[in-house]
Amino acid sequence: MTILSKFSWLALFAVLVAFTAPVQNVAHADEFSKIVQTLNTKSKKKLGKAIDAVVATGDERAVPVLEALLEGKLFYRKTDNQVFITEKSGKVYLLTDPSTGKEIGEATRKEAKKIGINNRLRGQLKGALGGMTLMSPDAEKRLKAANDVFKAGDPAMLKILKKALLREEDGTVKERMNRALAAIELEHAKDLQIRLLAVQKLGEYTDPEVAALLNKIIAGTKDEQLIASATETLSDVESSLASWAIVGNLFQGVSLGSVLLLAAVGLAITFGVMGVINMAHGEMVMLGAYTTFMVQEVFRNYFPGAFDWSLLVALPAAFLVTGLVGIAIERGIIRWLYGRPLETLLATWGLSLVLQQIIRSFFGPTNQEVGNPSWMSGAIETSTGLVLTYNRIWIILFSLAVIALLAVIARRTMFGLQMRAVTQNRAMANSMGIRSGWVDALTFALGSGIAGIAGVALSQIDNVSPNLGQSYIIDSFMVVVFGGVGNLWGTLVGAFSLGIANKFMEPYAGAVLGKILVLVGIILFIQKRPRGLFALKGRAVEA
Amino acid sequence: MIRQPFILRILQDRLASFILGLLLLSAFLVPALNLYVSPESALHVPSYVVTLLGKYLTYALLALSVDLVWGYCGILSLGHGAFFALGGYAMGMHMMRQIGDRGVYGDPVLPDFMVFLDWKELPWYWYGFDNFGFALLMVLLVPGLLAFIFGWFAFRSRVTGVYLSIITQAMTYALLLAFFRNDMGFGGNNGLTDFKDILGFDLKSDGMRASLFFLSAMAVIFGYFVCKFIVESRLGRVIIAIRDAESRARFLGYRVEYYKLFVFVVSAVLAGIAGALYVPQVGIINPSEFAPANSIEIVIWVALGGRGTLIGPIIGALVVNYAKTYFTGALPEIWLYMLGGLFILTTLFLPKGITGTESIAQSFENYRLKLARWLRPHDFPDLNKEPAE
Amino acid sequence: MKQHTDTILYLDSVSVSFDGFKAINNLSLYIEQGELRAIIGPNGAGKTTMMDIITGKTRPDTGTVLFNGDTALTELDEAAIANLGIGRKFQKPTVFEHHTVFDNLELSLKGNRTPFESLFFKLKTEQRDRIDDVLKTINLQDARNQEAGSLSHGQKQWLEIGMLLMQDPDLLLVDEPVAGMTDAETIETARLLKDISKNHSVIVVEHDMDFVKSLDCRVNVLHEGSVLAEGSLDLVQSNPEVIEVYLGR
Amino acid sequence: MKKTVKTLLGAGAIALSGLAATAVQAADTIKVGVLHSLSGTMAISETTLKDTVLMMVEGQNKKGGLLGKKLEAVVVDPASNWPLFAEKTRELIEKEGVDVIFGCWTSVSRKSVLPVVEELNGMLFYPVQYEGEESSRNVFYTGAAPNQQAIPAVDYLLSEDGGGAERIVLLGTDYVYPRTTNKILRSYLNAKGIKDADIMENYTPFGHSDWQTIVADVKKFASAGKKTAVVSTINGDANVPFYKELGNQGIKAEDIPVVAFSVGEEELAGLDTAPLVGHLAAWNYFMSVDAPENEEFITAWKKFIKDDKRVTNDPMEATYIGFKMWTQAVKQAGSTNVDAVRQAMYGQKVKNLTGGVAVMNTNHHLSKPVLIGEIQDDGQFDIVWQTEGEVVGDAWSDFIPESAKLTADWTYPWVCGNCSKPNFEKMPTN
Repeated sequence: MTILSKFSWLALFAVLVAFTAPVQNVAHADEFSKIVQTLNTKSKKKLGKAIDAVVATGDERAVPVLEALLEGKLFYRKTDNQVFITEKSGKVYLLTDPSTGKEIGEATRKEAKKIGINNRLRGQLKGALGGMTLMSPDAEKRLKAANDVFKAGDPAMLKILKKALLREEDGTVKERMNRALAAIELEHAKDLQIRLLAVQKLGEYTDPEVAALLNKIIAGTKDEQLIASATETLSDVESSLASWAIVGNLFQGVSLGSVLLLAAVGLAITFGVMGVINMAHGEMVMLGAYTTFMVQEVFRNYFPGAFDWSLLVALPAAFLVTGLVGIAIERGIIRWLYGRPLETLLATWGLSLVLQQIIRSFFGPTNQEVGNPSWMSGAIETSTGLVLTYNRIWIILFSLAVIALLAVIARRTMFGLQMRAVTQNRAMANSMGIRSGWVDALTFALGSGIAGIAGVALSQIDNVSPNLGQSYIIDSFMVVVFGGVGNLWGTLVGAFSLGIANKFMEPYAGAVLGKILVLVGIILFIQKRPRGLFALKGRAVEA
Repeated sequence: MIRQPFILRILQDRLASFILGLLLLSAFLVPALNLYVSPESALHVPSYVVTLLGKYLTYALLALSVDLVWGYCGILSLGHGAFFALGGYAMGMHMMRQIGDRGVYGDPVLPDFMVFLDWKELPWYWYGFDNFGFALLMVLLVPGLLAFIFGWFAFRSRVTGVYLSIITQAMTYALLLAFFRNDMGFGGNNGLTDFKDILGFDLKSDGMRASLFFLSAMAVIFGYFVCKFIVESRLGRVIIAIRDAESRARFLGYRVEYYKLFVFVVSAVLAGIAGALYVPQVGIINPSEFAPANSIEIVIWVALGGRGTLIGPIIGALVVNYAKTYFTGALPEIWLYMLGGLFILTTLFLPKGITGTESIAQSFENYRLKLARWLRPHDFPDLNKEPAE
Repeated sequence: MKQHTDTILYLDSVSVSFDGFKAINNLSLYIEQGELRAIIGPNGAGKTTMMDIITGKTRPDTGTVLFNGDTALTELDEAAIANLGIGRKFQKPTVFEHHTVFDNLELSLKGNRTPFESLFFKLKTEQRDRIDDVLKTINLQDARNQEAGSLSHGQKQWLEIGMLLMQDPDLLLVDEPVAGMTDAETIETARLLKDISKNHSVIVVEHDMDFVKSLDCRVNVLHEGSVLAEGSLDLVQSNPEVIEVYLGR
Repeated sequence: MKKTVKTLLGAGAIALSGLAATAVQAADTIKVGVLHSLSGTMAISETTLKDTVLMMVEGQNKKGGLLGKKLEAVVVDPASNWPLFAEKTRELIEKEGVDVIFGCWTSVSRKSVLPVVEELNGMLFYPVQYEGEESSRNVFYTGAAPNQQAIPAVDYLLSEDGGGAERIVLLGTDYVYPRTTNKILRSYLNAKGIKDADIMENYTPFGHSDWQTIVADVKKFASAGKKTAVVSTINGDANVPFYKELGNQGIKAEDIPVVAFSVGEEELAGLDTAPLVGHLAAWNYFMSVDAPENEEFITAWKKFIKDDKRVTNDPMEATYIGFKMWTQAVKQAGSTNVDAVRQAMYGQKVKNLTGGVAVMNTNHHLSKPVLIGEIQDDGQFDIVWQTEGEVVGDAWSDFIPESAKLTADWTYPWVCGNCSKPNFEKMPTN
């Protein structure tokens, strides 16, 4: 942004501030507050009209009022039906006068009541606010405003939109404003040429909303020239959308794969490396998710400002908690059962029942709320209709980081060396001075700990309930076995190929049939390669 | 070494003969006490108990079938619930057709759930199930056929160990999802229910209950003898050989896959029979029977009772299910601790299951010797010793 | 294809590799009817893999394996090859541990191997006599009703050989039969094998030079998957290449 | 050794006596069976209802019990295992001798229990919204039938206030309730002039957790230029990941509103609802309703459960109404005899927690008001629409041809749950 433009924004801001100062608007204030009072109505129809009236005042104080209404912060007091903007503070609401912007006291939950809106009004409000914030100094707000104006499609916005466009410097915002302009022109202009031009302009934007608009125009007009032009543009937009949809599908597949990978990777250690058929693996994931919940509770109560960091604390916490539980399980139960892998199935199944019930006893059977930090909420929405949600992106990256870390531990550390030594030849490892008991315990702890941090990640996309683990255990075993037991690389490739296969099947076969096909696929695949994707070959197999 | 006659060999197994005797006795006694003793009497067995025991017995047969493949042939099937459920569905379909126009919509052919999903005609795979004989055939054939196809592929490809276990899980899981689908025409999640009668006998009558109990008890005894016959034959020794050293058996010229296939199919058929007896007694069959967790539970009954013995799984199924009934009623909030704890403690302290434990077996032995002396004080042969050649 | 009527086993330019590692490299080998042959070689020379190929456990990438002159073994699986008349003893003694010695031998009896047949199988008197004979041969009469799992290591080795005898194969493949045996047992085993070779063809894979010497037969030295030398033990042992392989590293 | 035998025999004797205990009815209490899963997949929803019944029982006992006797709750755990539901029902009625059962959540559990209560002439109160198409003499349905939830919700979506939807996506878990509801809705929508091309139907398995594709599909479907809305019959566990995906993919309520029939306060408790503000749910009860009865109920609940954050929901109100009606009917009948109480149930009135009065009809379904609420950022619902009066629960839907013919009425002259003509048509005329 140039210095000049910065200056011009500052100037505008100054004007706005000056304009909103109540002193200069005393005469105006009464009328405005009267109109604001009309917002207090039970009838949604009347409320809609009242909103229009508030907008029509052109008063800058209207923006905070309408925003409050949109966010559910506009209340009326039961005693005198006065309308207030409120802010929740503990158990009471702080009341602000909408016309003066001054705080004038507080009210309890019983004394004040929210002015409710519905989706139609919400759309109306957003459009109106869009028009009013098109010239906001904040580029992000202007971008949002431009999108809201596009959606509202209100011809009354045309004027202000054009004005805002002249002033706009930011490329992205300008593009969005142009899109909104073209949309309004296409829908409401009388002149055919303008409409045809608008179709062409919209053709540059390949997003589903444009497609929706074009569809609407095609259905709504009788003008053949317009229909032809819109249809042509639409097919362009749609074909481009279709090819982006494949990218989207791939992303979804990779994302599902990363979830499977996270769920399975701990099992790849306890089951794949140690040979323990660990039916309580899912419960380790669940414990990780509950640890996240606990950590977030602490943050909510003591450091609400740092909530975004809660997951970073939850990761080591979950690793520690599940790792310790893992050690306890290994020392208490599993070590007595080495060499009897099927009996570990029995014992760990019992254990999983007990762990679920413990959680149920302590936290209750209902879902616990685990929040998404702001950097994991929302999505990258490209202008091509492709939506990449942040939580999925983070989970993909996280799963890869986990597997990389594991690879490093297994190959580059002393512990990794000992771990491999013990699992390959226990007696030999013992005779070389490795305390195999401890290596077992730590290996199991590592697997459990990894399951725990997987729980942190899964808490971001799934229920946090005592049943969390159960829903992943079967998939985890499928992934490990499909990839080849004892092979981390196999687990990685297995998880992603199952995820992608599932997601590419889903649009054609539906979610249920898609999953069935994947399962049948696994069964057939195992016929072809009875030891999974990355099986060891040669003599070692028989051992 | 001379092999003793079959029946003598069974008597040789004290625990087994005790349990089987008990089973045979109750097969007659329980229905009699239910039907012919007045409800006021302390000896009366209420219908509730009759069906409950009947249900346990079908589970016992199911456990027995798992033990045949797992305990003797080393094939850990984590999908046996599927065969059980298929047998159950076959029986359920028959009873569904038997409802006829007594359903809520009064359609003479279509089951209620089809009417209400607006289906116009019966899907082809429902044909024939109105015939009891055909349904019985399907009870045997459908699980058997699935086991045959699945086993044919899996054993020929030499899928073994956990790989096999996991694909059996995948099989039952896939079937679970498939049967959940309403489009499949098996009643979706609700499954089949609202049964009225079999062969004209009202399912709710005490006589029918007692008969079903009797049949279940007989089925367990029958299943026991079938399994006993198999494992005592040379084929039984071959499958144990396969369990212990598969490649040795192969290099001796045994086609391991055929042997595995044989016991797998037999076992699936037994499981199917169990399912068919189960459904009329509980009154509902739905896809949750396919749930992978159910199949794992069956394995646990076997492990708890003692695998590789034929009587162990029967005891295991009865004990675990009785415990479940008791705990879910008496301690509804904490019964999972009890059950989970039971599984953990048994594995740690009774590694061979209940029947494998010396002291219990020993106490049964003492009990039997006392009984024997009392019955025939003079010439009761000590079957433990080899007869002199 | 040339007929080899007097060769019981014919391997011609057989190769197999695992993940790029050539376990068997262009191996050719001929065994005559009724011959006793010893195969020696350092660890990883491909001895066991060679046996795997002959018995159908491993499929070669290239090459021909013929049995009795005209039966291509590469097309068949283990059970079919065993039923053709090739018996194999593993390096690690493998017996059915939960069966008695008697049952182990009974299961190895030559005869029909289908499940149906074995379901209704009854032991005939002559078969019982045969088992008794073999029990005598392998010196395990006293252990007949013992569980095989409770036998000593050497006894298991003999039992496994006994099981091969029950199979009555034309060709026996014996992998390290005296590993872990006492000297007395070793001598006894050598005697046993020589005895067997009177009416069977036998291939013995072994490390123990003294034992091989006591067998007194033709010897092949395997190295890196192919035959390095062939001839009598003395001849082979004086071969400089063989010395290089055995002592040079 | 002897000791072992003795112990064994002793254990066996105890076991048998436990099994064989006959239906002995203690004279001094009235037994109330509670048949809700406390473990397994459904525990998440059903445990709350168990607690609700316990609270009601406690409350009634504080008021002096019923007919001069104390109430005694008999709780069992059917463990989300459908055949176990049947077994436990039998146990409750035959062995424990309960006079009434409050229980079940899923349709399949009810179907499993149905033959048993009918055979033993028990009485079951079923408190959850369901697909209808049933009326049993031994069951009282206090949850919503489709016409008390689905139809009004769709009416709202199509109305101007609801956004005037012209294209509808029917998303559901693949089981009977969504299938039937959607069947009814489709025929209702057709009647409203919405063509099949403008209706998309999609089913997912239970506990489906990966909603990326489906949410993307919905977006695509919505891009046809007509106002689109989603009707969700997605069940329990799958909802949280579904709404998380909705929020993250930026589907705003004013663009594509989602109205759900299985999402209540309890389901939202595990969720940050800020991105979901404006999405809808249709119920007969919302916790946020401003009524004195509701306030009293919420206070009592929080006190009973000793947790200030616990929420209340629709099935809890249904349990509340069912329980109150039952106590009133018992008082009126002067007995807990099932046949007597059943007769007394008809026309029984209980004040709704949301105001108005619920009435038990002779088809064993309630008349209740229908409310539509918008999700708020605090996990509560804001009521945006409600029916003028109470809607009569319809056992047999008018929108399924086979079912439209049927009538449920358990009083004279019908005395039938599924008849096309009365059982006693020819009334004595003189």
